[in-house]
Amino acid sequence: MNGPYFLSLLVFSPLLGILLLAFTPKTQERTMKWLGFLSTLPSLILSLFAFFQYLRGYRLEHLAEKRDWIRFADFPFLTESTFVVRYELNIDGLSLVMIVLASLLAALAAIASIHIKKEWKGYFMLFLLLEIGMLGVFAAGNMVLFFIFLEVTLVAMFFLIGKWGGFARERAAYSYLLYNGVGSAILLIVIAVLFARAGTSNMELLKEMLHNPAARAQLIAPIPDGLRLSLFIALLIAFGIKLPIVPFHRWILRVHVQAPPAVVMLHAGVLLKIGAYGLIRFGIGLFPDQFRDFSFLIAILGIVNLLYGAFLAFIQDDFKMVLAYSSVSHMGIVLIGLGALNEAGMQGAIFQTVSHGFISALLFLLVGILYERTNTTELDRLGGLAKAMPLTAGSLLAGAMASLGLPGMSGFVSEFTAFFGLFQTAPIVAAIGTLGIIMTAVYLLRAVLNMTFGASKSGAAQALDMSVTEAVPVFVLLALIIMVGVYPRILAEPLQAAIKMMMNGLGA
Amino acid sequence: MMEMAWIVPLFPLFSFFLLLLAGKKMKEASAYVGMLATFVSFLVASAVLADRVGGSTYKAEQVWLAIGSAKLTVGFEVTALNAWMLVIVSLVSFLVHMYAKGYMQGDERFSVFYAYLGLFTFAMLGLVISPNLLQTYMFWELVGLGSFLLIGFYFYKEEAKAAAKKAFIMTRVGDVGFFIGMILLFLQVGSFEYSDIFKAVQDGTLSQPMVTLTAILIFVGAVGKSGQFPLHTWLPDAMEGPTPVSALIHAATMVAAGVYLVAALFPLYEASETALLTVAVVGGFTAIFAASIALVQTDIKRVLAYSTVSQLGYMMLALGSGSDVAAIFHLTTHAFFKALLFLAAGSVIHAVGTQDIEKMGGLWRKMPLTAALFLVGALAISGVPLLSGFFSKDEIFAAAWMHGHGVLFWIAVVASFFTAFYMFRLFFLVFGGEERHGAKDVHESPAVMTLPMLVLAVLSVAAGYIHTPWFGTFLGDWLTDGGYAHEKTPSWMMIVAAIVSLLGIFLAWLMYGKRSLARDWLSSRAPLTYNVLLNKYYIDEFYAWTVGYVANAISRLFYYVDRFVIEGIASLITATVNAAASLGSRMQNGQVQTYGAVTFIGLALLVAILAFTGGYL
Amino acid sequence: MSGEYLAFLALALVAIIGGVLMLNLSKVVHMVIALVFTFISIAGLYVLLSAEFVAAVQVLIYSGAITIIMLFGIMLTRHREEDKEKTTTGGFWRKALTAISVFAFGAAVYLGVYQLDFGENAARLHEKNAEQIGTALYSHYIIPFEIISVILLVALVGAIILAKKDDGEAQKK
Amino acid sequence: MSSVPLSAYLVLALILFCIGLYGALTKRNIVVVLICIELMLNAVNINLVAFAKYGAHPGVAGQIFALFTIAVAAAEAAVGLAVLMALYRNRKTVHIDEIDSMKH
Repeated sequence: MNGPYFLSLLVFSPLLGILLLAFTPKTQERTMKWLGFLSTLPSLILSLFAFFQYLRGYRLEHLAEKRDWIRFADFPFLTESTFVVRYELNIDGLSLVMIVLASLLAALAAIASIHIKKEWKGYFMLFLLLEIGMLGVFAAGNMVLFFIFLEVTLVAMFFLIGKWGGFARERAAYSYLLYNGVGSAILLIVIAVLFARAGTSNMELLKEMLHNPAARAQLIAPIPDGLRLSLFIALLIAFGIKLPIVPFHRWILRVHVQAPPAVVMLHAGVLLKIGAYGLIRFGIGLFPDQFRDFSFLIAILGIVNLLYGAFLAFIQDDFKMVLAYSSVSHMGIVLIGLGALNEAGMQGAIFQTVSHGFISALLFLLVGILYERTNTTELDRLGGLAKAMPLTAGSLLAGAMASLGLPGMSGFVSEFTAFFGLFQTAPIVAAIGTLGIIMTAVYLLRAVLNMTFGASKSGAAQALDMSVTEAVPVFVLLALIIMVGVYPRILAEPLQAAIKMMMNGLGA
Repeated sequence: MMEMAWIVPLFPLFSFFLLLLAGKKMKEASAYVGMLATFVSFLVASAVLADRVGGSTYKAEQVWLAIGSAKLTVGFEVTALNAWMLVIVSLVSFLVHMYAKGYMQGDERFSVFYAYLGLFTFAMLGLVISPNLLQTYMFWELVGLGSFLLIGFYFYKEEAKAAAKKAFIMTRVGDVGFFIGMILLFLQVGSFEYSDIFKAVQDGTLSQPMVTLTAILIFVGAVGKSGQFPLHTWLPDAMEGPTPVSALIHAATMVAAGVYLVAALFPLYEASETALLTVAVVGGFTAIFAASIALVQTDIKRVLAYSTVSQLGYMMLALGSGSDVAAIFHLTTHAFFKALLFLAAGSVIHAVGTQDIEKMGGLWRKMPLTAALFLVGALAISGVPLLSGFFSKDEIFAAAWMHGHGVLFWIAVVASFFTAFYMFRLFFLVFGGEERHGAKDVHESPAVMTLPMLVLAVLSVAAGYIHTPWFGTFLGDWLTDGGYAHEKTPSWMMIVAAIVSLLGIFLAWLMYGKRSLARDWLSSRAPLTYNVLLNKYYIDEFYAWTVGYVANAISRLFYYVDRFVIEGIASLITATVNAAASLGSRMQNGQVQTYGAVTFIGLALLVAILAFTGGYL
Repeated sequence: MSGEYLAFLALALVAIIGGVLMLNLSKVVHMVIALVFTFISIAGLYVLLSAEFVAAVQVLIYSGAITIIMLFGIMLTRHREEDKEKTTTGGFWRKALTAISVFAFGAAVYLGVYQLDFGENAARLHEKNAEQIGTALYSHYIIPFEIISVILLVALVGAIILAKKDDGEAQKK
Repeated sequence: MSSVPLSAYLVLALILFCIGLYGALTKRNIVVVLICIELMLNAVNINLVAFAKYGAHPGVAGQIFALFTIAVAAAEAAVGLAVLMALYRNRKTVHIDEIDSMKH
């Protein structure tokens, strides 16, 4: 645990799987599926180990790694650490939670990948690459490294969508690449400006330099308020595309519909969360003053997301589209929590990222199982699934219930805490937002009941219920959702320190 | 025993999990699991009640979630009200479990049914021992889930699907009110605990407008769950569920949760005259409104459903009139006789295979026991003297009168007349007259079904005597810790009540028993009124045309915004890039000199900029 | 005004006039001839700059060899109806834009160089100039020198191969 | 001792370079374009030789580089002309704007 390579091992352990896969013959389907799944396990075990050690009081600072990597300038008048990009990994409670989420969902998505029909070799290699990217994003200790890992996920996702997706997969993949490419470009500009002016991209140091008057002297060039404001807005847009915030949400629809369900599990479950994570880490971490000024706007954006997604989900004909808009809607709750600008809101936002990770992964897992059997996810063509596939239908219903915030499941805790936070700062806005709670129930029940209840429709009548392999991830996810819902402290406690620090930054 | 009260809800929960996992294999044995679980719950609950009678309130809790400095707790509390509700819920639940064994015999999802019942019972028991609003809210929603699952039990029926969806969504609308009210209260008081809230109300920490606002918001939740106007439409539709479910959830327990909630928060309501008045008006209006619809319905369960709505209106009226004791009293008696009526109706449906009362008749001879039990229930609900309904209703009349709600009092009296009339209309149509159900072999239900009905019948008769002006107001004294001062009601009131209910019965007998009055008296004379009543005042249609239409319109609007405006802007950007690209490719004319010129112009520009901005130092 | 100044001014004037004429004459052969003046005056300038050897090479290679090659090139291609055709490419705008940017470039560079003076003067450069060059070339710059010779060889071979008629083509004709 | 200043040579080179550049970018005849390029190379040579005498580190290196440039220019002229011949044989033209087969 206290080895200096713990985090590197955690992040790069899927690399072993990629190597092994490279030497596996193309035709050995079973071997490759097993390899793909098994390669996700080391990071899962390591992250769970770290998680429970942390719960028992282990200090995560001991895990930090730091090595010189790229030195941009070597002037005698600059200090040793200026204009150096280090390979540095470190985590706190927040990133630990996200890492556990990512490694867990990766393992489950690997199981769900049994439905992949072709070119398993390339698929699993990219899949594991995607996992490295996701883990790296959350473990990165500086912005450059963060960006590099972010781009790794982008590339891996692009190919995963473009090659293994549905009928319109190329368009979806390009859509994904374009939107996220623009987002990344904006992010890169922000990183470049900060790096050029501060001489470092380490998040901790940056935070110090931006806020501590004593450390401000270390800046290479001053960062005036106007520039800070523009940097913050740029960050908001960059992560707003990833999250997505409403006008930038069109790409996620295509990705949700076209990408293979196992990949969407990771996409909706983890990749969207990078937006939230980035907003918290950089938006609040580096620019708390600007964030405070914008908090009301962010809350409004959250409400817009929530309602807009909900109303649109209400009239979709395809269950995948319903879920896509539901993702938009649920990310609104993250924004609501962040916009609340208090501990409750912050906690709600983080809870929502985790909870939505579980729930959307569960729902897409089920979509994958359904699609495998019925070849459609259109609401009009499905019906009465509860008869032929009671387990699947029941899990679908349970997933919908979790998603609409039924107490005892994780969705409620996050929804409640986020709204609880917003009611403290902006009661009227929050009251409007509660309309979203009703609409969520309306659209989810409409969609799920259409599929599971009613008379059996053709195609669904003879479908077999889920197999044991498929059931395992379903029940693991359900168990996690209920566990967080019943005993939220398991999530709240690791986050406490991180939230407190952020609130200190916000001056609240 | 009181510190063990938390264990009461766990038995049904255990039954739920057990049946969910192993129900397929247990088949009929599932019933025994469920029955055993609820019976043990009932025993423990009784012990808790016995303990509470002599003791004082017990409360235990622990931190559930810390949000900053605020600590949210979960736990349990045994107050007089809670202990009382525990017993009622577990008792009715046990009886329904028993009854369902006969009723659901042969259903292929038998064990699932029992699992759901277990879940519901767990949630309901959890609800009544919650010490704070948050926990109440959580169980409140879980109760809704149980109700939803059971209404949709016959999932392959389109009606069941629609009803389940409607039930969930309509109650959710109310829940949002509860949600907001709860959070607002916390922000003012700093705690979800009932005791802290009451303290704040007494201290005046809570400003008067805030009290009114939160009280009314929470009442919205109660309106949703208890099927009060205007959120009542789900409750009659909920009758799509199996009949035992209607008895347990949509008559005796869950729908009473709204009443329970208001009663549990009663000090809050007492502090605001406006909130009380709102509760009273909504209750009174619902009472007569639903009763009038029940007059003309032809589905046996729907009649009972509207009757439930109406009776819940009575309870709300009682609360609004400042008498929580009367409300709880009526809740208790209503739980017994309405459960009885539903079970009896279920017995009839089970035998005849239809719910249409036009197709029934003369069952008195075929099912004497069921008929007799139904009669007891009908007499009790009609408020015939000496049965439980008489006493509890009388208490409500008194409360309304003494609180100065003259109009509401008379409305309640008229509703009482309606109640007697529609109940006996039902009775005479179903059990009297000649047989109309064709050749189907109709026989009495098995003992496993009649036994619970018998118990309920006894309770329907006897429950009234725990709180009467004649023998003593035991319930009231106990619920208020001896501080109950029975208001001296005018003696004419009791007589009026008795006469009104007897009049209703008499009229029903004239119309449907003796047939000296034409049955189509109303439909022929006032077809408009009749149609309005038959179509439930067109409330459903109204919602479909307003709320449904608006929601759809907004969705469509957003759809077009999404499809054309946002996507349009995105396309515009890509089109611009494309245009720029094709312009650029036309510049690609293959002429080396052009390339050179462009390159050089660019260089010159850069050099010039550098030079003229002082780039040479 | 020393003699050196006068010489510089005269040579520079001739060079520039040669260049301008080159731009404005209409016959290609005249253009080449105009440029020969420029080359020769540049050789004169080299002498002023104490680079006698370079000046000699300039006369030999530019005024001699390259000019001759160019004339051969002109002779071997067809240039009959030149007088009627336009001699420049592109439209008015492109030419104007090019001219403007050439001026801008010139001005910008002029800003940089018009006062440039390092104050140094290699006084000994003219003493045994060829010997100095030879010594440096065969000692310090020997490798570039060899590489240059290879380049010349490659250019020789390449030019022959390029200019030779294709076999297939020759047979067809 | 007053001699011709460095900047005079540089300005002269600049003018010649500009003339060559303008010609290279606008002339239609490939031969003329080649000649213009030679002129630009010459302008550079003037600079080199001038710096050899008046530069920051005066010395014979500048002249040697001028020689190298001349050598390369000679090679370039030869190859360029060879290319011109080949082109002319195939396309029957020496006009640069008619040679655009590299179009997109």
